[in-house]
Amino acid sequence: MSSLIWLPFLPLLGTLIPLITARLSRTVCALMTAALPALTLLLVLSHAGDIFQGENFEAAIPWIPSIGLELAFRLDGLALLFAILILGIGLLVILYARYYLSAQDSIGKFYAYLILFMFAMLGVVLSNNLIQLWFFWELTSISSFLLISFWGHKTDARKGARMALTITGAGGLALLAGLLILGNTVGSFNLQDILDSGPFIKASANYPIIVVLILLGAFTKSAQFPFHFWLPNAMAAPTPVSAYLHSATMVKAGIFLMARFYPALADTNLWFLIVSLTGLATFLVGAYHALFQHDLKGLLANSTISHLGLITLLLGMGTDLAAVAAIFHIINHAIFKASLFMAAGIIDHESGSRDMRQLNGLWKYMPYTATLAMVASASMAGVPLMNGFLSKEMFFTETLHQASLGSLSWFIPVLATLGGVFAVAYSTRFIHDVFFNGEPINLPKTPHEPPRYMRVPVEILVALCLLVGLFPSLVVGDLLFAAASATLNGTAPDYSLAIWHGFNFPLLMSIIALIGGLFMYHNRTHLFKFQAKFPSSDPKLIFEGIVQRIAAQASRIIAYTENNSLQRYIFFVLSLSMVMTASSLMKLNTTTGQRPEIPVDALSITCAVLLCVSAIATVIWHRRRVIALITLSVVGLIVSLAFALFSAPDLALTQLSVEVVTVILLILALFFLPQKTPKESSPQRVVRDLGLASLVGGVIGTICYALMTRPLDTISTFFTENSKTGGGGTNVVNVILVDFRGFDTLGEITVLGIAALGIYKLIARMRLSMPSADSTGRPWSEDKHPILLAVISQSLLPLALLVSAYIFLRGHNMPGGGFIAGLITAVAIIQQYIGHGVDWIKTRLKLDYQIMIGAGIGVSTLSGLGSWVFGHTFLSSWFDYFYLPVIGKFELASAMFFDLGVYLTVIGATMLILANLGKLTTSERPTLQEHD
Amino acid sequence: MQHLSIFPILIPLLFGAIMLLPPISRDLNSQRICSIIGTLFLLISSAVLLYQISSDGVQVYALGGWQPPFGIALVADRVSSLLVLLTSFLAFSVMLYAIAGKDKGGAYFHPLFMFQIMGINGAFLTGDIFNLFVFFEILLIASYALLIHAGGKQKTQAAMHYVILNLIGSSLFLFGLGILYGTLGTLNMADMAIKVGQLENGTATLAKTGALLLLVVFGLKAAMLPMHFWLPRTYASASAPVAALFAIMTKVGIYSIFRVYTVIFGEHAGELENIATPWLWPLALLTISIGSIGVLASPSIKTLSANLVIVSSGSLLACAAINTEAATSAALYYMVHSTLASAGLFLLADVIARQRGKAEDRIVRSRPFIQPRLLGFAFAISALALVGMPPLSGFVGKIMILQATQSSVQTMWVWPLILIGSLGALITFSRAGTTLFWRHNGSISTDAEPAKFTEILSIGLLLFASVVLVIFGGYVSEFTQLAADHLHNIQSSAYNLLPGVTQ
Amino acid sequence: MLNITITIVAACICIALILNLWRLLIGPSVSDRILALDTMYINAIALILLYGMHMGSALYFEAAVLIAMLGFVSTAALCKYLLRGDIIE
Amino acid sequence: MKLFPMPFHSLLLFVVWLLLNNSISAGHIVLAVFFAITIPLIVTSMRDEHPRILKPWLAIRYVFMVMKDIVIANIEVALLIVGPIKKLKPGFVAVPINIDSELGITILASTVSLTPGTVSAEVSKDKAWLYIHALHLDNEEELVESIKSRYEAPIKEIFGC
Amino acid sequence: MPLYLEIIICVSLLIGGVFLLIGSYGLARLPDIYMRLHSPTKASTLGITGVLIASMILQSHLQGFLSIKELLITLFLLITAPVAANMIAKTALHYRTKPINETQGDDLMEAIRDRKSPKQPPEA
Amino acid sequence: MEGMYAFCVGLLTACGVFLALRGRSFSVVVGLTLLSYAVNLFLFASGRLKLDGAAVLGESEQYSDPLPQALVLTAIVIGFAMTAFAVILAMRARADLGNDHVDGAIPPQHNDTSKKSGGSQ
Ligand code: NA
Ligand code: NA
Repeated sequence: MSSLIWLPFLPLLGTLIPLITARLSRTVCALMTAALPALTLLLVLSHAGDIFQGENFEAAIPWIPSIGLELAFRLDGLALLFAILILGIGLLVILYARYYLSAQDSIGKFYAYLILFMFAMLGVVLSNNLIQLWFFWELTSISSFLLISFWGHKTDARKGARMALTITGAGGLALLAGLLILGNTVGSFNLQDILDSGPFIKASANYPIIVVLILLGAFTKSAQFPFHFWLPNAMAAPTPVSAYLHSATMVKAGIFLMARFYPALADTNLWFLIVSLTGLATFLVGAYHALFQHDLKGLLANSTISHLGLITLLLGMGTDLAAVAAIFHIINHAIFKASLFMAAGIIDHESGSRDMRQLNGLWKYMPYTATLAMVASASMAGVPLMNGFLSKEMFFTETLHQASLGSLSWFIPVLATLGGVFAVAYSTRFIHDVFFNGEPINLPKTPHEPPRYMRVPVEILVALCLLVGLFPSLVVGDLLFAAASATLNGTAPDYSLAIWHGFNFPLLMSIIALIGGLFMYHNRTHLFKFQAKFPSSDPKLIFEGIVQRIAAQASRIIAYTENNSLQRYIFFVLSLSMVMTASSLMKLNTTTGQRPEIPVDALSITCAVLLCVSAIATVIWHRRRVIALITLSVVGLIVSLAFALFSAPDLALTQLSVEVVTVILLILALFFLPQKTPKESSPQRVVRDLGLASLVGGVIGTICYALMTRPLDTISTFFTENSKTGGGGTNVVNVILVDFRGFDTLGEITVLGIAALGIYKLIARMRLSMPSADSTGRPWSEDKHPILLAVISQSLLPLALLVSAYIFLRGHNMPGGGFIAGLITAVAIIQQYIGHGVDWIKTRLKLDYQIMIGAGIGVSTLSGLGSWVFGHTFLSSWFDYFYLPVIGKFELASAMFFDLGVYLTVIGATMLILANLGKLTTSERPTLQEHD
Repeated sequence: MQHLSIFPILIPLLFGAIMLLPPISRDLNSQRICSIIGTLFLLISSAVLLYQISSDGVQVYALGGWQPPFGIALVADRVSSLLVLLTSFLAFSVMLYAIAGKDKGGAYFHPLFMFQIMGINGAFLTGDIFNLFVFFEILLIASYALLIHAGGKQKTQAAMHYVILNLIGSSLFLFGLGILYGTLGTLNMADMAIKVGQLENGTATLAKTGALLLLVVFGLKAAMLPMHFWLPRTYASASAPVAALFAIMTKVGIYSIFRVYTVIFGEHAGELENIATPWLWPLALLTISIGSIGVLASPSIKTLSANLVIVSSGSLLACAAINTEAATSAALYYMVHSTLASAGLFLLADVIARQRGKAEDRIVRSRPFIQPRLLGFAFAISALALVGMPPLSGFVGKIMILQATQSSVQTMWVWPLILIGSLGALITFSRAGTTLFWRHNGSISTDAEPAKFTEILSIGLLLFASVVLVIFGGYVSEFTQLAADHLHNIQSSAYNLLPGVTQ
Repeated sequence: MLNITITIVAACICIALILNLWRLLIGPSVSDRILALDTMYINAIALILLYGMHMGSALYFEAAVLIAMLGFVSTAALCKYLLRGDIIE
Repeated sequence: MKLFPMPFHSLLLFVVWLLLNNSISAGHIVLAVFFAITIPLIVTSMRDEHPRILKPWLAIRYVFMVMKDIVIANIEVALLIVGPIKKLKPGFVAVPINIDSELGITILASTVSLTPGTVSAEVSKDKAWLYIHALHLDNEEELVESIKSRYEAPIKEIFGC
Repeated sequence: MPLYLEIIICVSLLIGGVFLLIGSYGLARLPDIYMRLHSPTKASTLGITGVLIASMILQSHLQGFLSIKELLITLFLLITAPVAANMIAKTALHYRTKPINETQGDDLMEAIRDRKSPKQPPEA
Repeated sequence: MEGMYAFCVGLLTACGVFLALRGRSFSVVVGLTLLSYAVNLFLFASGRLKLDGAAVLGESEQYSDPLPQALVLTAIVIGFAMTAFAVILAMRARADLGNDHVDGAIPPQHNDTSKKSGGSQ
């Protein structure tokens, strides 16, 4: 039945209507807004007949199978009941809100939120899929947050909304967990499957956790003790919201959930203990608190809590009749509580206050409203002939019938009666304290009757209170039966909706409640004094306090861990890596492998000594920066020698040229950084760092040794075999670089280019003060450009360029290549900068280094793209031998163009960095006169 | 088209290079046009690639015509092409934001942006582990340069930590690579997967140390505890489009973990089977925890988003630790979702900051907004997405992760952490939202700038993606499921990726 | 004979390098250390040439050229730093 | 623009290229010519004006003389170093010079550094004095005189300045 | 290899090695920076030339044709060594590094440092 | 030889790490440079050591593994780019933050903190 799919979405379509029509008159807006819910209600009702016959409607389309989510709806008795409540009361609230909201309030926004909520709520009750149920469940939390915080400029509204969202959100997460476990246990997320596997679920080991998690969801939503405190604080919402959410719909979602899963989860001891006792506690706590509220809505909110507890208690009992009673009370409570909230809203609206200490004797000003309120209130108190009486009577009956607590079972009816006493007392207070009890005190407005149509919703609801109270079977009999049957996943038991069952215990309990309640109200001053002895605690403040304390604690943890100390961060990274590697390295039995080792000779020992001593010297002298640089250069030199020694001439060349540029960069930096490093590491810190450093060094050294002494079979023979034939070069390393793995090289020059761009950005806005003296406080020499250096630098340039051309051209066959050539050229140009300075160069050398980078990367890429023309993949190389008269045979290869790109990029990048760095200081620098 | 799988790398590279050349390099407007065209091309080609992959299967692109394992090969499979498409979409959306003005304040924004994309796409596509290192470095160096874009003390300071930590990371990466090459003798990941199963005793132990070093490196990129410290400051201080682009950077680390530890050191690795799991598991959980604590402690929206990135990293690492098809599928979905959602929030935070005067994006009372409804709506949407509440994509990802846990031990740890983490995010977002949008003093700030059209479009695109991910969640999760299946079975079919060797 | 000579000369250069290191370590002035480094470059050139002779290979010549060229740049830059602080001004 | 702005350099480059490649094949001669032309063209803008070599033969003779001196100087210095240090009498000497061009001064200073026991330490601002340090200074005037006659005079003659 | 060639190579190598050693020995032994400057600039230059000549001859022999590219290194060193020495001397003077007491003309040092003519009295 | 080589690599690593753990940017950069030397040597060694085996066809009889050499070349270049960036960033940090501490602020003197932490331990 596909129309069912559309059922909840009809109101959703309607969320836009109020936003669009809000600019028209408020009445038009309200009417237009009401149209779709009304249509939906009609659609729902059109199915009522069939459902009363025992039929269920289901429809589903697949959505996200991997999480068990299906778009699945079901319309059965329980869903029907709730749908009618949601849509019916929703329509009344739309009408009511039209008058309640002031001109400043954005009615369009309000209706939009309201309809959104209606959609979410319909989704919950119509769901036939667990995940989908949760989906809509969470939507109700969100939309109710928006509604509660409708007056967001008020602190109470913000805090109340946040609290509601937090509590219900937390419950929602628990619910999700519960539903997922439930679904996984049953193997299906289809609701019907779940309902049909009740015995299986109850027998499963997961049952307790499922029950607890799902109930957490239900209890938080339905404001059950001890999560009840959010509800009174949600009263910061506009009253139509309270009338809707906090009487008939959202708070009933938890109840709905328990009813929905009743066949699957209920009727076990665990269920009874948790649900009934929670319900009972909630029932009493709510009733007790209701009496002491001075705020009208506060009273109603607590009374709602109490009634929700009552329903929960019924659902917990696990008997079929109790379930029927619960369903019946859901209906009745929705009707009388919605009307009471609306009445309270009218009083607030027309008198400007909700404080019962100010509100007195309103009967004189608004007798009609007072009458309506009195009827509804009587229903809340459980006065005979009202609907509330009927279900309360059933409740008392059920409390008498249960025996799960064994010999302590008598507790329940006694406490139920006590709750009834309180209910009568606070209902009486609602009437007497507001409409009688003397004259109003300091009301902001003179009270009067509300506009005609604002009263209509109340009238309808109050009429229903009476109608249901007088003709229960006629008015709600079918609906109740269908809903109860659906709840029980079968057929509801026989029950009687008669007004009069004769004199019996439940009636006695009602009478005790009535008399006791009136008595209690009469002597309320004593009770109030008693209550005043307890320190009043605002749950809102406590809640905010807890949240803030959590946040503060979190901040403290974060401040402690993220203490912005790089040293610590590095320490962690290295420690972690050492813990990981060292732990697995310990399983290595022998470090030495089978591969024969090369004998040691004096030359290599000398190099090793040089390397080690200068490395250690670098560490020891790291605070004397220039000297550290000199020793660092030695290390670099020896590393290059090592590469040369172990048959890697290309590496030696590269390392040498990179080394020089690095040192030049470091020297440049040295000038702008402080000239000295203070001694600031504590001895403990030094020891700690030395420990870690030795560990890292030891581990790396060990691994290195273990690797080198083990034989290895690599893919490299392929490269030596194909270097000449496939790549056209005899220098295998270079052929790998520009051909076999040219893509790496393309990436590498890109890195270099990007680094240059990044450095340019760093330099662009750098404002550095230049030191006027060196580390010893000595003023700098006045000789900017020593003659010899200047002249010799010039002479070296052409030679250096020639060498770089040489290195470039031979690269493919002999050690060399574009990168080294580029660095040599760059160093030669740098030498000119050192010898002559920036100004001198600026007028003589007009190279745009940025273009060189772009062109270099471009040339390399294009040389790779060329192969596409021939249908080969990117970077496929091409080479051939040509013959020219006079010159003879020579080779041309695409790799050369690739290398040319490398060459250009390297020069561009290096020069972009160094030349710009040089420009930093071309302006005048402070001079210090020497004092001796 | 045969070259399609290299387009996601070449397009940004060429566009980046072109933007360094005159006349485009001289004019910001033409760079903007160039960037938009470039990212649009990228988006289209990535989408076509994804389509092609899902109909024709894996594409191996042998660069230079050298068959793997000898040459470098790009491997475009469902996983990589999905992430490339994600990157491309992110790039396009973020670029829309950037061209509204955030690309000013420093040179080379556009080329750097392109190079960054190139690095990310390359890292996703490459099938060669050393090439992965190269692309890591490309994306890192580009991110360094982008991080300091528009200048400022915080940026410099954050960059200092970020750069140095990553330099250490790169060193460890090379150590790890050296060990792996020194034991396996090859660099192609499929080839490594084959060879790793043949290792014995000492050599296997050595290879393990290399693999674990790589785990540290990837963990550092992925902000795995205790290496996450750099992230909040770095992301919070970066300029908005950069931070939004960074949303995918941690995912590169995660992706590499998935690649390396399911493909190479996965179920068929003999002695080295699933070596990462014992480490990943506790660290992932701790990462979720510290991220959630960070979320609760966040003083500003940008920090909040940054901490959410940590949480998502933790969740993804947990998936990697679970190491099943379902978990990988969940991770892929979650990756797409969290990248887009957090990118959206980073951008939104910038718009918010610009309208609130001195309060910027801090969660304190401030002047009212010029565009309260628009921003409020966008904020609510991104909050829902990031908290993981319906109706936005976060909840799907979250449920997929929860459903992916296998044993009761896993469930016992992951579920509470993820759910409590969500609650923390919910609390923080509700505090932030109510404070930002409802607690006002004074009048609208005089220097407040309204969000420009392309900025709104950009944020809108990113957030709308979240909706699309839910509406078409069935298709997406089916795709991620297939992708995950493929990833977990590469090792057994590695020879298919190696035309250069015979079995 | 050649091999023995090469060994002797290599020993000479090794001792020379150690002596350079000695000077580099004890200084006392920075100029001394720079001088030591510069001398080390020269010895390194000799060492590389010698190694090439030993191996009978011409592949190492370029490394020697590069040290000759670049070592000077490095020395000059260090001295310039000591004199002027700023080497590219 | 002249084809050979720096003829001496062009020649040098031509020779060095062939030297580097150890080849006088046609291909390399073409390349050598190519570089001998292009590199000076590139570099010429990066040069200050320097005096031309007016007497090339004298220059060649000078080079050989210096080379001979270098060998002698080295042996002398080596003996001084190995010998008893206490006997060394180092000293600073100011040599008055009379060369206008910077190139000339540089060549003189370099020569001085390369030859007998002397190192050029500094050139005075007014370029009238070359300060040298001698490892073993027996007779100051003699040293100054020998530098002036043996090196400065030919340099002045070669460059005509 | 013909014996005469081998002898020439060995001799020049030995000369080179000895001079390199002496150069470095002087560097380590001589008492002040100004004196130390002499030894690498001279002895080492000759030493390296010896090695280069040996290398030239040997490589020419091995390659089968005249290989004199080592001359390039000599050229570089001859050009750069004096400048390097000059620069180092300048730094030593700049830092007012003390020469040994026996040094003659050390009254010139201030003038040298400030690049003045020797007759000018130093400024106050 | 392998043992000595490995020792040198380990020592360089240790020195690099120690310096990288210092507080001033210059020391850290020097440390990273040392570390990158170690890394390059290590990576190079993964192809095993070989004397007289330059991977130039026709120049030797047995070739050393050319692949790690190519990798090291790439690593050197990338390392250079990264170091350069770090150096300039250090300068920029000095310019922006007024000091050269890697954390952008000079931590309070150790004497104070040690007393405090000493008390709490
Ligand atoms: Na009253
Ligand atoms: Na400068």
